[in-house]
Amino acid sequence: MSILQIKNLSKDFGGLRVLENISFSLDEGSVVGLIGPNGAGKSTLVNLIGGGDQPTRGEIYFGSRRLNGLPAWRIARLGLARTFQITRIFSDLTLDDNVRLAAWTNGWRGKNLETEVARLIALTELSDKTGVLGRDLTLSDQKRLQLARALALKPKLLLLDEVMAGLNPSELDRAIQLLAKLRNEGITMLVIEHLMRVIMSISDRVLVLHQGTLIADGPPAEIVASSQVQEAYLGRRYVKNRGGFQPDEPSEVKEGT
Amino acid sequence: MRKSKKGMAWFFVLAMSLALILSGCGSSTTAGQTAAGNSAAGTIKIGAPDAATGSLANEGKLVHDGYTLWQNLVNQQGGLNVNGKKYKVDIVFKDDQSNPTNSASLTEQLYTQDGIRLFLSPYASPNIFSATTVAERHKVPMIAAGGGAKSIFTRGYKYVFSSYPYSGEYLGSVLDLLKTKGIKSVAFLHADDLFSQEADQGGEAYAKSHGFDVVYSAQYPSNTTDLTSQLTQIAQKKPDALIGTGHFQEAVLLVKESKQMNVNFKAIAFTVGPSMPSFGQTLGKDSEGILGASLWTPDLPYKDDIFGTAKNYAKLYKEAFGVEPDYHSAMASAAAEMMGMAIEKAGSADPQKVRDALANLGTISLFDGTFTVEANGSISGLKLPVIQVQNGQAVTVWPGDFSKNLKDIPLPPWNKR
Amino acid sequence: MKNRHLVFTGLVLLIALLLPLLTNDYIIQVGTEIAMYAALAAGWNLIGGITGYPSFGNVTFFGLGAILAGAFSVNWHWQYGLAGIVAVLIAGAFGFLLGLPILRLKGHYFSIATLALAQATLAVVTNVQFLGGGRGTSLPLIGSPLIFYYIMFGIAALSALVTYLIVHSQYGNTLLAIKSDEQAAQSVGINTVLAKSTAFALSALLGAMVGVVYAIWQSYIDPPTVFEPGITVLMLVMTLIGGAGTVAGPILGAVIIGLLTQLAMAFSQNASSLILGLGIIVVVLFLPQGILGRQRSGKGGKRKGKHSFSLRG
Amino acid sequence: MHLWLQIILNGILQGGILGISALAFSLQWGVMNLINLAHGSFQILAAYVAMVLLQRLGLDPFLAMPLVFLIFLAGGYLLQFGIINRVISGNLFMTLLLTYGLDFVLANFMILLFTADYKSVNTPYANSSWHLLGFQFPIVRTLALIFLVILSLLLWLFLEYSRTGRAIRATSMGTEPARLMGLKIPKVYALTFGLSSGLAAIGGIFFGLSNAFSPAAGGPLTVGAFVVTILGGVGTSWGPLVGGLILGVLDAVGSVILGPTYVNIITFGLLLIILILRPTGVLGRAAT
Repeated sequence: MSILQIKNLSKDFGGLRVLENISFSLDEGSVVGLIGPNGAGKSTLVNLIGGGDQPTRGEIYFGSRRLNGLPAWRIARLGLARTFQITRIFSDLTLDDNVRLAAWTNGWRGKNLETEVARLIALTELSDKTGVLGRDLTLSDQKRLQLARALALKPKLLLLDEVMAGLNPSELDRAIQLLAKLRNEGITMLVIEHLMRVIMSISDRVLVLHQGTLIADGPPAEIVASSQVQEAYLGRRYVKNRGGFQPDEPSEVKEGT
Repeated sequence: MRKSKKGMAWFFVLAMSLALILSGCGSSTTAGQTAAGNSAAGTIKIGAPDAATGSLANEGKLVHDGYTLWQNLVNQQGGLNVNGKKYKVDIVFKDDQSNPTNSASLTEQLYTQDGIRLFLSPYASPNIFSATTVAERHKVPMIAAGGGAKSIFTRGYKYVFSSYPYSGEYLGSVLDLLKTKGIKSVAFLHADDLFSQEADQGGEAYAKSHGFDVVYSAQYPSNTTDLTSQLTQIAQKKPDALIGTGHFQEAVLLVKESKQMNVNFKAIAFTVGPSMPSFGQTLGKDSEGILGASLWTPDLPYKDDIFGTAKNYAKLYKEAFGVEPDYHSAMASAAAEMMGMAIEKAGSADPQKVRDALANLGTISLFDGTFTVEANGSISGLKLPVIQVQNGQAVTVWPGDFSKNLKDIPLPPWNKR
Repeated sequence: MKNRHLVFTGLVLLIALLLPLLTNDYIIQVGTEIAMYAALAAGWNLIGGITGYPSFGNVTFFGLGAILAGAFSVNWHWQYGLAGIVAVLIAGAFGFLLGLPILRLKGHYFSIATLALAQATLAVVTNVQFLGGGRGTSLPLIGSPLIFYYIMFGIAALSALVTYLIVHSQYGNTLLAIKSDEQAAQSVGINTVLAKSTAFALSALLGAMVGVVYAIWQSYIDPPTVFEPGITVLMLVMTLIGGAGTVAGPILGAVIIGLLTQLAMAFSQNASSLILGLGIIVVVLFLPQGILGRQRSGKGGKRKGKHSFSLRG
Repeated sequence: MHLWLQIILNGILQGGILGISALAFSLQWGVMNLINLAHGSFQILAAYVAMVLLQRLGLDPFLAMPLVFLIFLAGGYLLQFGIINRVISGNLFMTLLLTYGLDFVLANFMILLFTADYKSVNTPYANSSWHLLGFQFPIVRTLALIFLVILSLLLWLFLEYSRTGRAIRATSMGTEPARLMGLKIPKVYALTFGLSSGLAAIGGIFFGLSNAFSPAAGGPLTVGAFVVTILGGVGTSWGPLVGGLILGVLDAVGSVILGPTYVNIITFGLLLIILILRPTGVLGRAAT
């Protein structure tokens, strides 16, 4: 049973085609990795699904609901939550108010609200940062805060755009465990990640985006073996550096800004 | 850092409040003493909230100087004679920054803080409206010098008086003059503010009832910077005369653009502009022959005890301020003079008595003419002169015999000048 | 902390309520003006300070309140109170409906759209005789200075209360979230359009309320005066000096600017405007966060990939 | 027919005056994201300077133009370097507030210096016009349009091809990339403000030649520059020309069809509609 269906999706910015005829669907409860070199269109794709931008052509279905033309906040309320590659947190609110606002907006009230906020903050290991203003959080805290905030939406589908970049190895392990736990709760996830170790260990399936087109779609092992993928993307870098990409790799410039 | 900043702010607020309240309370005691006669120290104080800055600073200055000239002369002559005793006058000015709300609050400040009970108005009708409201609430007289809007006097106020005729009467003399010169068709252009609308409507009604053909009439937004298209349109109708009712800069604009567009008229007249010295300076020879509705000129054959003749007024004014007076200053001096007359007549500076005296002035003659103070505080009967710019100077060309000074009507076309 | 605030609020209320007993009409007049600007600044603070939309046209609602109340009461002979209520409601609805398209604009573009809104409204008023045209509307002289002081003071207190309730609610956090990052706010399910337009409408309601009272207090409505862009600028200056986004900031700002203006006018005939201008420059250079505003923290102020302009449009 | 052609021509020529007044404003906004509320008062000050040079030294305004340009360039540079740069990277409100304070100071300073009296830059040709093909071409307005075209072209060439111009353009894309390119942003900003102050001065001289002015006349000029800049598109060299022409012609035609009293409704209504439908203006970069 598919929870998300993308049909023939294309996106132009001015004269530039960023996404070309993308089609795929996500099964409920699955974890799918989305990889591709910088500028391949990954963040644009997530942005289109999340309603941050409208596709030039093609359709997006969430369950049976067509998402085209819906404002982002409506899509979020349907249970489709996302994080941003370049973190976007509410810098004038404290960490817990960030989470609380998201939970409150999505129907949590009173005692339940406080319990849920506390649970999410504990889950993302941010308990010692409550009361800190958003603008004063470190980048890795901001990344986790985005995740907590997204989870406050009680999502059916999570779009995670590089939530692990910048984490140290032990943080990384715990983050992977957290994703596994979320998966056990039945949340479907589309994960954009540069760290191949993460993608390989948590994904049921991997999509590869290259220059705006989907060039491969299959189980992780198959993808790693695919010569087309190696050539387009992995060949140059993964092979050279089997441990994964350097965490300090500069984040790609977000398309369309 | 934050703490000290906050502390400083509160200290600052506290200090300012104290300063204000202390000055307010301090003088309110003197106000108590002086309320009866307003003349404790042998001086009668008169308040004037008037623009020194902002968009009305120009006219505000003229009014300021008009008031000041009267004050200086009266004091030179020993002061006002109140029941045989001489009192100096002291006009207390406050800058309302051309803002009507400030006009009101400064009137209040002058009333309460400075204990002042007699007032001369700020310039411009909106400012007069709000300042007179405060005066009326406190039942103290205010004489308006700078706005002739009829609606100022139709509110049923008992403490508002004026030295200005209604705005709607400004153009009567101009049209009378044009009639004698065989002008038949007229185009009207006016700004959208209160004064200009009333003056224009009065003028158009007068024109129609006196056999003129009004071929064009339009209202433009105040401060417009382009009227070429209106002039192009007017040129199609070939009117004999153009009458503009607006502000100084718009009068200048209309002359400049008439010439640029080569739109010729037998006569051009404005309500505001030609009477001011800067009109001739600004336009040079293009201002020659242009007519201006005026309320006063130095040539008028009127006189009184304080200023002497109108000509003498001009001389005194020039000595004091270095420039020729225009009617704004003269009418302000006249307003101040009315106040002085009323105080002497009442034999007191008590606001109620002065108010009653003002209401009962009846028909009086001052250096600006003979007029009657009406029951609603406005005046009637003033014979309005018309001026013409000749060699950059305003020359009186109306009423009566002055018409022999009239030159160049019909005006030569722009390319023959 | 809470108690201290309560005591402080009580003290301010007490002083303001008792002020007329201790002083004279002039102080009451100044107090009325300060209360008026405090309410206007608090209204501006809702959209400008808390939501982060730099409105340059809030005077539109002040003007509309005054013009409509005047028009209804003079032309249709409505009781002024009724005319005022209807005027306030219309201005609120106007704010909400115009907010829908205008609040899609950001930064300077929003500023200019609101400035244009004020100018366009003035232009319409000038051309509609029912609304007073260019001549304005005269109202009967009723009430006493004391009554207007208490009414203006009541509106100022109401706007402070509204601000307090908003700031301490999830709705206030919603607006702060929109100020921080609108796309992120949408991503957690916030209907930003509705939230912003509501804030704009509240701002409009407060502005119009002040306008209604101002009109009858002054007893004459001059259209260019009640749509004067400088009034919006004063709201902005007062809020920023006091501290944008705070409850007490706009009030403190109104008190400081109000007192400063009066003192400048009282002590200097020609230079009062100059002093005000220099004062503004000094505040901008040395007090950029306002008196009660949060200090900009050193950490996290510059993040990679982000402009150093916090509100770049 | 001739009437309408002349009216459209009037609009086009008024567009020149409007556009030349907006040139500086648009540049400041486009490059520094700075809305200069003192823009109008800068222009009025330039008009006064031109007037003084004419009256005291008999220097024709057009001959004085390079001198006035340089004076304002230097003044603008120092003002930006000394004061505006201190707040420009902060909150957007603060720059607005600062320029508002500057406007207040400038306007009142001019009252002290020149009195509140109306003045104009009065040359023999200020009110004259050329008569060509049966149409009237007022000299000052026609020259304003020609100057506007030339200045737009020069500005475009400067920004496109000179080293400094490219630095300014890079800065307009955002301070971060410019910093990465090794540009000294405060200097670039000071230069931009200086350059635009010079341009504002030229606009001010044209205004002084075509209208009477007083120290309080700056406000409407700033508002006019707002409208033209938005119509043409922020930060494009040709935007002021296009915006000026659109506004000039629309106002001229609209004021004849509907009456001049509706000009402000047309102007600000149009501004609102453009902002809502196409906030980047006619020539602006496509919406983000």
